[in-house]
Amino acid sequence: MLVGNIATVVLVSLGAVFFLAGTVGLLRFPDSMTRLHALTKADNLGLGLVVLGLLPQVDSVLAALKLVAVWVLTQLAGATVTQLVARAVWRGGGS
Amino acid sequence: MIAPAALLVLAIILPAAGVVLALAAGGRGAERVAMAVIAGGAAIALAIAGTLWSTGAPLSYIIGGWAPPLGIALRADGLSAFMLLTSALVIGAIGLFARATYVQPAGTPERRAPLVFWIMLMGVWTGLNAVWLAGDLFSLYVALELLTFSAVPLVSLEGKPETLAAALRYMLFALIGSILYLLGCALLYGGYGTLDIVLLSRLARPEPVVFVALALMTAGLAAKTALFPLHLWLPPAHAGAPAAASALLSALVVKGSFILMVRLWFDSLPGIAGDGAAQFMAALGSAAIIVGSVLALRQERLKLMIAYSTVAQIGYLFFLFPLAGAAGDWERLAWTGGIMQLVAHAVAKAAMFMAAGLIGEALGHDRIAGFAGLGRALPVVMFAFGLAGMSLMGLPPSGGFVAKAMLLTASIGEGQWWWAVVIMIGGLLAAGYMFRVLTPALAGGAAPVILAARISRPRQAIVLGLAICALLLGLMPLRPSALLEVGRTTQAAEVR
Amino acid sequence: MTPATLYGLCSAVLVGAGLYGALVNPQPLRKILALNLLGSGTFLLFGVIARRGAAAGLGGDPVPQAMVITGIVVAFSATALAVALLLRVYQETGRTTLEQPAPKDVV
Amino acid sequence: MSLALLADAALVLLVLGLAFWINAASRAFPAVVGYVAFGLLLALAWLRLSAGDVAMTEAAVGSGVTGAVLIAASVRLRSAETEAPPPALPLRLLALLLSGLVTAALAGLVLWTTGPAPSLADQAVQHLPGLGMGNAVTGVLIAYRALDTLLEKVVLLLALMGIWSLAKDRYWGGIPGPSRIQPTNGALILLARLLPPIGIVVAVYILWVGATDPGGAFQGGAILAAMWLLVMLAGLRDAPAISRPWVRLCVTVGPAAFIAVGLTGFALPNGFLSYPDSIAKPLIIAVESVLTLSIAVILGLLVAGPPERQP
Repeated sequence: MLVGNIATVVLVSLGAVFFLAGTVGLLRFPDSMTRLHALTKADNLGLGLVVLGLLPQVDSVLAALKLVAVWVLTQLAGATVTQLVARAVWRGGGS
Repeated sequence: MIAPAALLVLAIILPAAGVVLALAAGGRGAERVAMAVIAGGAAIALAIAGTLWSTGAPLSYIIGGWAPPLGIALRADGLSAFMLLTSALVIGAIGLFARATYVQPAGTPERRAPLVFWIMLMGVWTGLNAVWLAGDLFSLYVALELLTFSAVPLVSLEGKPETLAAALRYMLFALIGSILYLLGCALLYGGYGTLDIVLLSRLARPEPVVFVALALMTAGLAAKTALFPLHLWLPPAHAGAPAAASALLSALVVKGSFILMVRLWFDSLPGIAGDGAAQFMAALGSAAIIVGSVLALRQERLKLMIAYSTVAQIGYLFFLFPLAGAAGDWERLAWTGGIMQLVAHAVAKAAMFMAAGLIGEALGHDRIAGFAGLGRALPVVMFAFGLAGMSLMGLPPSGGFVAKAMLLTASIGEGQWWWAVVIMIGGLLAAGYMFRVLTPALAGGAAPVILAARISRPRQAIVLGLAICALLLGLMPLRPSALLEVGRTTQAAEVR
Repeated sequence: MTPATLYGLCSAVLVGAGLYGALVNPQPLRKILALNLLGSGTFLLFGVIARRGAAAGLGGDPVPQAMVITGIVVAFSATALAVALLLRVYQETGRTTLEQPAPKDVV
Repeated sequence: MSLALLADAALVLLVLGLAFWINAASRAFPAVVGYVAFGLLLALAWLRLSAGDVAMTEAAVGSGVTGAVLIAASVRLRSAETEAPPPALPLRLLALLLSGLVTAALAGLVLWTTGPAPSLADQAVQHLPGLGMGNAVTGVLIAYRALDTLLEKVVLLLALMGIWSLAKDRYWGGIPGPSRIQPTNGALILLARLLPPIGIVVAVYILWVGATDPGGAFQGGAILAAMWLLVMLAGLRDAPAISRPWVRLCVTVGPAAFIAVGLTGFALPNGFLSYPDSIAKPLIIAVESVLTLSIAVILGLLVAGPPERQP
């Protein structure tokens, strides 16, 4: 149990750091493309670490699978939205 | 044999099913479905009113067996019966009138305007019947939205830039109105754990949560009813819509939110608003009468004049609040008078907008300045227009006369003579704007009027028939209506 | 202070912000956005009331929650219709604002 | 102040900050993007209020599909966006006063009324076993207040019809939206092929689980609609012409089935919109499945807009 709890604290905290970095990037980077880059890279990794960190805390295989599914689906959805935003920026010449 | 109470369900579900079926069928099917719904809907309205008349007791139906507060009850009292009959009559006339305009010729690709018109006509009817019958404030919110969603596309049906802008403005006003109403629903539910009208009337006490809720809901509904000074959206929307749609909007749609206001003040939260608030509502109504009539006098175009006249005629309805609040004899007279004003205006205004539509079609324009001699070229239409106008002016014998006479008598009887003064000034102003149209039309011009298009006799007959109905309402005796009283006192005892 | 009270205050401020934006902002698209804020605030008030009515092992009263679901759907339909109208007005006039229509143009 | 309340306070501040920013942003596009984020944060707030069903609906419909409509509109209007003058100062002050009053009144009521509110939770739960349901919200939507749900479906149909009515006459029956000349975007096409099967599974799961847990016809329908929109955005499929019989069938079959099942209730003791005890659950699931299909197609078409091209 103790090892699991320590792993959770470490991994979730690490994930939070990536989220923070991604958000700082979103706010500080100069244009849409670099902002997207910062956001998606950091958030995918951040969420992955959070999910990994939460795995020791679940009490059934189904719940663990759901957590992993959340991460996979977020990856796919994030990638899709990023493509769409990037395309809109490319075409619209927006900021 | 259907149980009488089940008719309440059918009154709402029949036009709703019509919307679904017409969309599924498309093309020519839409008009056929609408005609069937009009026939069925009229029969249902007659059956409900007949049952109430013969038994003298209100009807109620518990949906799915789930009694309020958990479920929803439909209820029909005398007011519901009046409104069901009025909407069936007006929608029937509009439907028959519109058959010439919204045609889908056989063997041609589906056309936009006919399909939209027939579906929205049934959408409006679903919303109206739900407003007349629903016994739950949240269901009434959904009913209001049904009205908005079917009324807005009717405004922009012709797709001209001005009417699109008018429709958008109407939509925005209506949305603010419905959200404010919904906000009040949230507060009432938080206070009493139910939105059922009858249960609320027993639970609600004069306390802050009710005051705030009533204020928000009244403001929202006033915006939807186009009560002065929230009337700005109405004239461009009602004047810009095609004639059949204008008739529907002016005659019935604005009455939906008004009846909801009446349900709130009289049925669901009775005695909560003080006399000051009631006087304030009537004062806004008075301002609407004066401002609306003066603006109607100044319009160059017939349809805009009629639309401003709607703003004015809506004003009279708000005399209900100070005059019909208590339970005395004068109050009962005011109650009948106020509702009669609503019914008479609905019938007369529908006839008037359709007459204006025929005039516009025949002349190719609707500039009042070009009406000289129109009485000779379009005698039936101008006659119908004049008859409907009598009701707006309040001349005997007409529905408008009966309504205004009752309101006038009640206001003097209750010692609130100032409203009587407004009613009389309003009548004079209405006479002013009506004769501005009628005088040149009947006097005749130097040259005979050249009509751009011929108007078929049946359509003229429909308009005349509706105008005669407005006149026949004037045969009603000048005393409180027994049918309208059904359920007013007993409603609180009826819920299971 | 309970969480429900906190979110209740949040809903009050949202309603105010939405109402102000809907009344003051001249651009219809922004009015539509503000109306959505107003609607969100209203729904949140339902949610707070539902939360305060938690009973029978539920975290909240399901009746107002169900009303919110209906409300969100209606609000979305309204947004879609209003936006479509706005886009059509723009197609026809090239403008994204609603000037007071000159009444004489209306036939 | 507990840690959880602190987190709530932070969430509330974020929500309010975004709301003010949405009002104040100088251009529409960023404001709309802000609104999507606002909706997602609000979904979190709904979870904090123990309203999982609402949270899902808010995320999917309030933020997601609404966001799609608003973003598309702001992009189309971007080039024409002009600086319109705000109303005169006295009007602004009046509006400020009005909205301030409403906020103060609501805040006062929230603070003054403490303690448990009246609730129908007990009654709602008590009757669930008879319906074979475990999720009280679904019970309210499909049984206790089914009339509202039914009328709301008619509202959706009318909204769709209203949007279609904005087509120009020559495009009636045509294809919604402006024509898309698609630059081939390999990644997007790959995703649009990969995600829908997963999305359909998730949507069916959410519909099914709605009987006992948060979820239901609307949330499932919204996910299906999102998948369809993704396929259209990637250019794999064009939007269908609105004159297609299958389109008309799909949008009407759900409401029609709901009305039909409601009417068969007249043959039962409890009348319109009641379900027979023995088969209540399968019947409800069947109605909800058909409704999910209709909702998905209607939502997708509401986003797609009026026809702007010939078929």
